[in-house]
Amino acid sequence: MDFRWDIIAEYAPFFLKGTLLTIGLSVASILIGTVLGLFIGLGKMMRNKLYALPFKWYINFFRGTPLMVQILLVHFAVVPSFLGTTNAIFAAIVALSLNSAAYVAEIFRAGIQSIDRGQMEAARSLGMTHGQAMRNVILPQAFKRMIPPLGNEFIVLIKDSSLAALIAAPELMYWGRAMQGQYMRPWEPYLTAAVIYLVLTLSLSFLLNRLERRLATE
Amino acid sequence: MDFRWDIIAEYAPFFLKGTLLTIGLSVASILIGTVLGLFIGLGKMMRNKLYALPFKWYINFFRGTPLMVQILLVHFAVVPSFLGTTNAIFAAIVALSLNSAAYVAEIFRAGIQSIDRGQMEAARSLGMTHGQAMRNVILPQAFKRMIPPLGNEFIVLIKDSSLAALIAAPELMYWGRAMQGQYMRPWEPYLTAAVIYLVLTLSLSFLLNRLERRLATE
Amino acid sequence: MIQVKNLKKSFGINEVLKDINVTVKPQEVVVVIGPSGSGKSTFLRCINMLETITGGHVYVEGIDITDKKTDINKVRTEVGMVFQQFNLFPHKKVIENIMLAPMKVRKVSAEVARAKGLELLRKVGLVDKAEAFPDSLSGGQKQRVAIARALAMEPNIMLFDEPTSALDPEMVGEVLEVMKQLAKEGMTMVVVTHEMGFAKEVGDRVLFMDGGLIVEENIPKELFDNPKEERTKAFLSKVL
Amino acid sequence: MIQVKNLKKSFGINEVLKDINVTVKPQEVVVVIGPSGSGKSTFLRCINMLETITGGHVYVEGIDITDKKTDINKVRTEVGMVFQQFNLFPHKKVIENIMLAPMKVRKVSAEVARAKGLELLRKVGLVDKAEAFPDSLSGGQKQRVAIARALAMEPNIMLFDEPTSALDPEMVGEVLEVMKQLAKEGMTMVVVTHEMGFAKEVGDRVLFMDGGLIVEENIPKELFDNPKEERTKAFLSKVL
Amino acid sequence: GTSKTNGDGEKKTLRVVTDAAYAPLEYQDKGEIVGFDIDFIKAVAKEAGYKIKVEHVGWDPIFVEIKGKTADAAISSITIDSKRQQTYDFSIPYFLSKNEILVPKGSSIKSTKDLEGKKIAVQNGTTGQEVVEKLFGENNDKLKKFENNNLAILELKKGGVDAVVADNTVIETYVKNNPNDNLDFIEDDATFNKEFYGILLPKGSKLKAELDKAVNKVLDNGTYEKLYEKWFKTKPDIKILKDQQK
Ligand SMILES: Nc1ncnc2c1ncn2[C@@H]1O[C@H](COP(=O)(O)OP(=O)(O)OP(=O)(O)O)[C@@H](O)[C@H]1O
Ligand SMILES: Nc1ncnc2c1ncn2[C@@H]1O[C@H](COP(=O)(O)OP(=O)(O)OP(=O)(O)O)[C@@H](O)[C@H]1O
Ligand SMILES: [Mg+2]
Ligand SMILES: [Mg+2]
Repeated sequence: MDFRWDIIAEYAPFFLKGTLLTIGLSVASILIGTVLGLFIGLGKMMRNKLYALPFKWYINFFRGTPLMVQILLVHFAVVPSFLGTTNAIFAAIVALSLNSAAYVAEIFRAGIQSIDRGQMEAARSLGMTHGQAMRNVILPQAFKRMIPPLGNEFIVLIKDSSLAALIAAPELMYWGRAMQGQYMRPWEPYLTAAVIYLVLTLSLSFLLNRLERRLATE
Repeated sequence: MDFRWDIIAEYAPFFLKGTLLTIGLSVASILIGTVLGLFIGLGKMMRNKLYALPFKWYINFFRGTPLMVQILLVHFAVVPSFLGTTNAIFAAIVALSLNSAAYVAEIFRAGIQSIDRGQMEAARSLGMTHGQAMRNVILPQAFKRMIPPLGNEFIVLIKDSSLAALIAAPELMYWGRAMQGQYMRPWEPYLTAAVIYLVLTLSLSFLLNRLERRLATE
Repeated sequence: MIQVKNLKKSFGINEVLKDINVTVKPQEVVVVIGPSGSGKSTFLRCINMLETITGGHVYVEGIDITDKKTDINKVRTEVGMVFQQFNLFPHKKVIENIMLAPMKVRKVSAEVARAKGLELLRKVGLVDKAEAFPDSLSGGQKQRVAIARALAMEPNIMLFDEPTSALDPEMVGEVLEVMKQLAKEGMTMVVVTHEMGFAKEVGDRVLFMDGGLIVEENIPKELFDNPKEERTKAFLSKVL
Repeated sequence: MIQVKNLKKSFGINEVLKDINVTVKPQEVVVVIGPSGSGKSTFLRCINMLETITGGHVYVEGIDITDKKTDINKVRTEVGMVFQQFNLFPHKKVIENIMLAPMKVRKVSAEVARAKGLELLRKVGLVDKAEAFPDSLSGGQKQRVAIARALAMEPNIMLFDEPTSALDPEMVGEVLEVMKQLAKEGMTMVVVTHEMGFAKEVGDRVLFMDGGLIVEENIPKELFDNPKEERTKAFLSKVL
Repeated sequence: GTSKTNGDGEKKTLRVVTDAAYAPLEYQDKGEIVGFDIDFIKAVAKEAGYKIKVEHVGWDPIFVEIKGKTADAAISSITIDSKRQQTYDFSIPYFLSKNEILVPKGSSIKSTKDLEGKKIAVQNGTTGQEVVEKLFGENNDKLKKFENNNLAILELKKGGVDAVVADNTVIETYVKNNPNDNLDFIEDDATFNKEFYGILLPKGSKLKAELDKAVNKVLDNGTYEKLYEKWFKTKPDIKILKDQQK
């Protein structure tokens, strides 16, 4: 097979630009998604089942439908009915943040539930209120346990952000498809994109492993 | 907002056909992916690091790159160089199976590693070989623990199979996009698709929960 | 000090405490023994409202803690609790473990809380571990810190739930020593334990629980040497 | 029966066993005591090759198990092991737990294995639990099944690693009873335990380990009543 | 809106949106939006005295933006049809187009009739799709709708379909630029109606009069012909465009 390195070299600057946007989209979405996810997680953990219901269905919806549907809905239906116009990058960040918030909410809940019951009991038996115990005892420990799964969610977001290509947000995958459109060759653009994604995700998971080991020995 | 139920009714037969293909794709892929994943998981666990390396990189590649890249590569590059022609459904099954095999391999490994070390030691101390202990003691327990995460992977596959729309495999998402292309309206097709996906994934996770509870009380 | 009247506790349909009546006088040390599952832990946890009581009343220093109007957090500061699993806060240093509740609940200043904390650590023989994290301590050391932490709230009553059964045998002694010292100083204590030596030496009274009931109670010597009930005899023959 | 010569074992740079020399004669019951982390478990595990030995030799019935040519699975059938955590196979019924190894390793038929298994269950007093799953048993019952399972391979030597320390106190007795019975029948046994009563009653010899060395060994009465080494004294004063 | 007027009465900058995935009319050459349509709209804007800024937003967003008046105009090979005219305004036609069939050289397909029973790829939501569905039934089994023509053509190249139906310019340009692919195009004026592209404008846009005048100027003064030859290497049929205005 003839593999045309020259066209990859030619597209290199665009892949670079796309990679930066991919990183930008993922970083923005993990940040917004984390903040939003904490609220939704808290909402789902409310004792009143009725109040908790909307949060439960939020999580069900975003975890139970394909991200592709979510991105298309947000881009073509939701964002236009608010802004009156479409905006691919904005829509991508909104959709990815909303989606990751659902996963973060579950990470948060799992983090809190992973803390031994004895911790809450010890704090309460010392006279602390539920809120004081949460703030001073449970949450600090839960947050530490959330770091690895949050890192994992970040990796997932890097990959998922490729769907933003469908709404013409010029991230990595978009340029891969643009290159394919120009040269009508599948191997070069898609393999190049794959390799860049692989470098991004593997570097991140390497960093996460180191961080986890640090946290474990602390 | 005017919501046109009539066009949903018009597309209902196509959504039905698409849903069936979505289910078919997911079932085929989870089955092939599980079998393949067991082998790859075993491969990665080989003591000889050199032999294990290709399996490790298989997993890295399929977990570290977006499924969109994998589907496009398989459909436009890999399958044609074997079959000499494209075949969307075949390519979708191949890509989804290869992808899920990587995740199943990790589920398999985690399942084995979750079994208490004492089980292997007890078996060995009774004089069983490593192989006998694996077959009679470790694997039966590991398989039981694999059922919930495998079910989860099945749910993920249902959602991921929506990417097959990009290569014109006429599954659920494909018909959503076809409907959108015909009427240039975003809400009706995408919401309909989202609801169907939600019904599929929630029913499955309901069944899985029951199965898990059954297994737990056994 | 503590008055338990017709205490009942069920988990679902499982009635774990059937009808408990106990009075603990000030400065008294009451030891609770009994087979696994007999409800010893549940009994202690009810005194501290870690379980919601199904029936009956518990009075702590005259206050009915089953009354909805009672500020349970206030009562809890009067009652210290020590758990089998220590339940130290792993993300905080030893001294911070002790300072946390006084600062948050009693709004004591950090300096005062630290001074008090160091004093208590001296008492349990661990002042040199003040800046260590719990994970670096042995089981016996952890339990002593847990005792110091409970004492920091200056409770009038201390509850101990099998404080030594998660410990390696050579560490049991150091924890019992601290508890004996406390008893000597006049602390009111309710102790669930299998350490019969401790019960004999320190206990004013022993309760034998079985099946959610207090089957027999007596001074330690009498109960161990002349058990009246068949069930007590059977249990003691296995354990002693 | 067992001869341990200059046994050394390191985990990385951590030398856990420094130079162990022991001989266990047929029908002898050797009790190993010592503080946590002294290497007692590691010592037992080396005899059964659950740990790869770093230096020295271990002979089981004259065979050097450190020799690469030795079929270690063969040797292991001669040596039964009982763990603190029981390690029953949770997916198999009690009787299947016992039948598995004879059938797979000795290729015994299912009928023969079952008959043998029921006989052993009768011996440990659990024949009515044959068709139960391990999860439904109490700790004491689990440990008795584990002993029966080890006996099913008809070993000449039995190793016990703190067989009663994960048990509630009232269940300790029933397990020790089975072990006493075994000793009476002439089984060669090495037992790591903190049950001094058992050591005194059944032990032919007690080894006191500390810091990866056998610090002192003697008949139980002598070692407990007249320890020679300071470290032994310090340990016993805490434990007894 | 996004357009702005300078204080000294200078004409404002128009925001023009497009879907730059339709070579050679509008596409991205390594990031830059180029094509016949782009050159043409620049020439028209110059005649009308506007500055323009062209932005790639994708196909569906074009309609959202114009409807919401967040863009001033769109040029993206948009066919003038009566359904669209209910919601939008169009400039006078500036381009003649018709669908064509792309097949491998030596294919047995010689006309639309031969497409019967053959596998066909189209771009989802295009007039090419409409024609094929009108001939062989809506959503028939042999029809594969792709997200864009690039994927449809790649599918043909890799043997997954027997033909692609798309606009003549796209197909002819592809055949010319990729002689090694051994593809051929088939015209069938009997079945494929003439289509005319227009500049898409918001309903009631005041720009329409100005732009129509400018389009005519560009058609008349030779600029159109020059651009057409630059991009398609043949002469345009300006008369048919002019006739359409009547
Ligand atoms: N949170 C709970 N939910 C349901 N049942 C419970 C709960 N806590 C305890 N129980 C049940 O209540 C009974 C008494 O338990 P408890 O822990 O009080 O016994 P115990 O005497 O402390 O035993 P041990 O010596 O094992 O600690 C047991 O049958 C136990 O299974
Ligand atoms: N797999 C292992 N890897 C590394 N270090 C180990 C391992 N197993 C044991 N050790 C270390 O070896 C030392 C001796 O452990 P061992 O379990 O033999 O002690 P022990 O006398 O049985 O103590 P205990 O009474 O707590 O069971 C300890 O310091 C322990 O941390
Ligand atoms: Mg208890
Ligand atoms: Mg040990």
